[in-house]
Amino acid sequence: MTVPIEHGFVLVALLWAIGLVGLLSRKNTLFMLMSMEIMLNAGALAFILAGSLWQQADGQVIYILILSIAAAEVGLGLALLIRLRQHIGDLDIDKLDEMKG
Amino acid sequence: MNIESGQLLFYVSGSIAVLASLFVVTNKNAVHALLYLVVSLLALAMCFYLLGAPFAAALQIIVYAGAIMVLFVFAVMIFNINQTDIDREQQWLTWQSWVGPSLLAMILLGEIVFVLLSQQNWATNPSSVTQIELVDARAVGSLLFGPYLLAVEIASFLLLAGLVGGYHLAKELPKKTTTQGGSQ
Amino acid sequence: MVALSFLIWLPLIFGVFAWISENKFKSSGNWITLISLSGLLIFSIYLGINGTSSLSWEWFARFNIHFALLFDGLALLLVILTIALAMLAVLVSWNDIEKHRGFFHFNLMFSVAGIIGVFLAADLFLFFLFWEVMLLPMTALILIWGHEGRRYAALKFFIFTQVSSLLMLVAIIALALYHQDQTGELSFNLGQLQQLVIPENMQFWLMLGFFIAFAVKLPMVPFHSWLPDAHTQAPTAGSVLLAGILLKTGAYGLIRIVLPLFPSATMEFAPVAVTLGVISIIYGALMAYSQTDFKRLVAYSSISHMGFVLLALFSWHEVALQGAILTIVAHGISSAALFSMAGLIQHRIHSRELGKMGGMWASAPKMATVTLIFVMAGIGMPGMANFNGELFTLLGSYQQFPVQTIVASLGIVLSAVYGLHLFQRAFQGPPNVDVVDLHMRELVFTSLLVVALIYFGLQPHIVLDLSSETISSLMQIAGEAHP
Amino acid sequence: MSMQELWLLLPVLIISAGILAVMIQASWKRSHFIAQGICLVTLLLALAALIYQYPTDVKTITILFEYEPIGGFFSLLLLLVGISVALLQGPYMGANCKEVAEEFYLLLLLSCLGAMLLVMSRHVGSVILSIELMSLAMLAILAYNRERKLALEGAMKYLLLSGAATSLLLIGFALLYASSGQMMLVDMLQSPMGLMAKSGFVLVLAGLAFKLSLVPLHFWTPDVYQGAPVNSTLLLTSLSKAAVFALFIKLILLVPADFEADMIRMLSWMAIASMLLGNWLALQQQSLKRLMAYSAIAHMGYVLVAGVIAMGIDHSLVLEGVSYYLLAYLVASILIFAVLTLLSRLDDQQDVDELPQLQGLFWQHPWLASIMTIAFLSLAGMPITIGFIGKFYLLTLAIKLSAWWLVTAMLVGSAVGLYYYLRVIFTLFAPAKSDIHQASGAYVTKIWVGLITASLLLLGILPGLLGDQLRSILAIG
Repeated sequence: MTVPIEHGFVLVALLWAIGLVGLLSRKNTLFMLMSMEIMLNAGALAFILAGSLWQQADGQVIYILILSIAAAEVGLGLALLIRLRQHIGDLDIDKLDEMKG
Repeated sequence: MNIESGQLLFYVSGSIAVLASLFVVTNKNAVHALLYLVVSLLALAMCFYLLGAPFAAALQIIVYAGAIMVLFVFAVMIFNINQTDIDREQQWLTWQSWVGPSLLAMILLGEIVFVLLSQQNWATNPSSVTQIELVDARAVGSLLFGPYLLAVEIASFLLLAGLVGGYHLAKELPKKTTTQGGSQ
Repeated sequence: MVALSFLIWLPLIFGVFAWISENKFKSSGNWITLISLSGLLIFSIYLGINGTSSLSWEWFARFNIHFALLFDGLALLLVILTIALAMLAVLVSWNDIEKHRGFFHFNLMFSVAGIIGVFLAADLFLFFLFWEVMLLPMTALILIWGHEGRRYAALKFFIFTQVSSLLMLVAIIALALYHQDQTGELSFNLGQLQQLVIPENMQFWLMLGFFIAFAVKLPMVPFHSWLPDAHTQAPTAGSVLLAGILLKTGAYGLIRIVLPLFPSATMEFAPVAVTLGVISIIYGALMAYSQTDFKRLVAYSSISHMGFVLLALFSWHEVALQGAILTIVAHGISSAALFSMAGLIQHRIHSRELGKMGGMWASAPKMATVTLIFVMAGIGMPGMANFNGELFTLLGSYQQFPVQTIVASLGIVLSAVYGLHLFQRAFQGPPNVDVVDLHMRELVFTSLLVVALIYFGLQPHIVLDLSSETISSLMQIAGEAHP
Repeated sequence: MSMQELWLLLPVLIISAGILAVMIQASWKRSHFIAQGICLVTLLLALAALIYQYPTDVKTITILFEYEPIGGFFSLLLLLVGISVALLQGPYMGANCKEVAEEFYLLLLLSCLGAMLLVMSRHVGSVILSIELMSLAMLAILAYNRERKLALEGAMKYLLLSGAATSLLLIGFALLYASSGQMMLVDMLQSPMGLMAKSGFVLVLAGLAFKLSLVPLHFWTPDVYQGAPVNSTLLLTSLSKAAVFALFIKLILLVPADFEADMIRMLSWMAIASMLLGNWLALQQQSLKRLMAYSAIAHMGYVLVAGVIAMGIDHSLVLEGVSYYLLAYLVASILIFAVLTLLSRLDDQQDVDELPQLQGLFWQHPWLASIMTIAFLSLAGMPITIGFIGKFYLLTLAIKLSAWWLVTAMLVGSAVGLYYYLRVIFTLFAPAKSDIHQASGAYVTKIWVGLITASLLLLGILPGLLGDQLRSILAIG
């Protein structure tokens, strides 16, 4: 099978952009966390792509490492969410936002 | 495997991933969004497989779509997101709130696509088409526990950090609090 | 010569000592500072008698920076002036300072150390270091013990001088790097840098960097606006130090660095600088006349007098240079004297407004007499120190810039107007307030000041002898620049 | 992996052992004192090990790490920060704090581990892992007091945005990998670069610039700084900045020649924008933490100047300048936050942070106020402090290269910076208000803070002590 590597990276870019839009436009922190997951996933895909381009296992190794990063981030993020939920009652980032930008 | 069909499959699953991600971002209901996220991850797993990375594909399904998503589901259960949350989110999801970020992302996307499709991209590997060959779990494993051994150790510390941090943040506050934090 | 560096360390050490001791025994700080300053005075004169001495220690080898000091006649003159005026500052604020007296003495001694450092430094890096360091205690003096608008005044004072000195830092580094280009070695040593032949264009920009820093300190007219605030808001001791010595560091920098390092650039720049000097003279005098605040009036008169120094220095004429140095010394004494009178009056009537004074001759004749003498000195009465300075300045610069000099001489007339105006408003007319006359301590130091003013007025050659070496070397440089 | 390589990892191994020790201790008997003790002993042992086997040339440890003099110097700085934070946490938590203490030291050690590994990294895998280890452990520290809403909020912001930055970093590295087939930083950047690889490199730098809070990726900084407990802010402003900058400069120095001009242009603008914007926005801040956040943006801009110059000329002075400046910045930050920490309590809803709360501090706590004054003067670059020498290095570099734009931006930035630093100092010396500030601190903490202050002054007054040696410490030609 052949896939032009550019097309693969277009997919990465699309996913990353969708994630960014979600991160910037959603108000609910849970959705922002999901958007961030999509972005990290785009990064993971990029390494798989590059790895398969060079026929090396290194890409997949990095993928596994990214997996552990994502797991740790999600764990921390959700823990924070639980704590925030207790403080505020819901997850609206605007209610969080009492600090001036 | 037929070359044409493999390529076709890649595009199809890629599109599914993109569509599902779009639904994640635009959905009002957290549980629905999560389901779409799982679909997106699964579609990517398919892509991994087609790119000759079956081990990564398996991990994507087991760890990502499985374990990490379960975390999310638990969180959603704890939050018990109700109709008022959904209604409020609905108010926010007017088109105005999308214009700015979407425009921004479109510009970025345009730039990246332009870069990708323009000439003289690859300096060392002029053939920009890849002949996919399988890189199996054995190769990954021997690399991971060979030269990358230290990375595995660090990853374990990373997970430890996630664990300790998550534990500390999520556990109950000590009982003897007199002034309630947050006050709302 | 190791002893030379003691001139810098000792004030610091005694300052700390006074701080600690004041906290234990009230008003012991006054005595410690006073005695240690007189010790320093004797010590510096002792060092000075043996002629020029110098010292150079390796300090920051990576950049070839040395802890280099040079103690020649000019430095001796200014160090003596510094210490003497610091003693005046202590005497005049003997009972003035109510809070944090120990810390006050520490700051006073700290600034003395910094100022002496500026006068002694023979390495530009070191010079810059002291230049900045002397700011800190002076700012603290204004900020903590100043009058009502002290915060604003201290901020303005600090930022004006700091920002301008950043330009000087750039010029210093550029100069050192140019030395490296030419000789392969970085150097911040003044003596070595004087050997450099710097191309015209570059000389101009480097000179400008230094000039702005010194012009702000001097102060020259577009950069003067910090001075009235700082002088007015500072406590009396601070005003004495500011007007008496700190302004002179600007003039000193011009003499020590700008003129010898960039002779041809300064000669080209001279018409501009001289014109600005003349503008300062006239502007300062006019502004002084329109003030109703005693200290503010004296502050503006300082701008006017320092304009003479600028005029003299950029004339590149031997007589004018002598006049500049005479003016530096004379103005140091007379303005410090006037500020201490302002302090004494404010201590008595809690105001600096001329409107609230008036007719004080009746209740305080001694004070009135002394003030009259100081005012006379300030307006350049013959026989007093200032007269010589201004006369020499005008004589010398007339040879080079006749038009500007004629305009500048108007400044003398104006100074008579505002000086007498000051005296009249404060001491003559119907008695407005009753004040206590000078008592013993005050009488002693004011009469010492009177003696000094008259002595230097009649015997200017002491000052001239001490500075002759510097002036002749400057004239030699001038001759080489325009053979 | 040979024994030789393991031996070179000794400082890192010591910290790992310390992490395990704290965990075991916490499961056996909960005690703040013991946990702090273990943490300090660990960091001091690591410091001793680092000094003992200080590298004199580059040694590689598997494909992932390398041990080299500049990295060694940065590791020293990181350990210094770690020790300071560990010492300050004791008084900050106080005797009867509601919050548990052990996890803090665990997370602190983890984030020090991440930072030290990051400095040693020479491979994509180790870079992303260690940078995340450092950030995630730090994230939990930022939200350590779970009762402070602002802290949780700041941490959430940091998590989301730094996740986005990490994804940028990942895609950038993937692009570089795709175009070169190499994962080692050196090989990756020294193989010929196409447009793809170049954009990948820019993405990587953008991801790192986010962590360094360089303009235009600085926007998260003030909120996160203000929200976090003050001791955690110290960690964020010193540890992560120093470690990430070590990587940043490593990457910059590897830029291939044909890409240099573009990079210099891009980074110059970033540096200028950071210096000007950071200082400008700091002007009106009432909160010291926000002020320090903007000042951090500005100072990262200053250090970037050296980075830009490093590409322009191949000169050893650059690395010396960067090291000295970062040292100066870290020391001053440690001291400022140390004073705030000693005045604050983790238990309270808020730290002592607003300017009015510090009014007249000098008359109540002369030592604390003096330390803070000296630290701010150092940040402002006044002589006789280490900050001046740092600035002197950078100015010398910029003038040497005739980078007049950078010089001008540095001067304008310094002038503006002077104003707001001075504003803080003036507040400290203003007449005291009636409320008394509580201050506390064990003797060890006081002695440590005193030592750092002394070194700030000593290295400012006798810059040769370090400056003359730096060349050989960093082992540059």
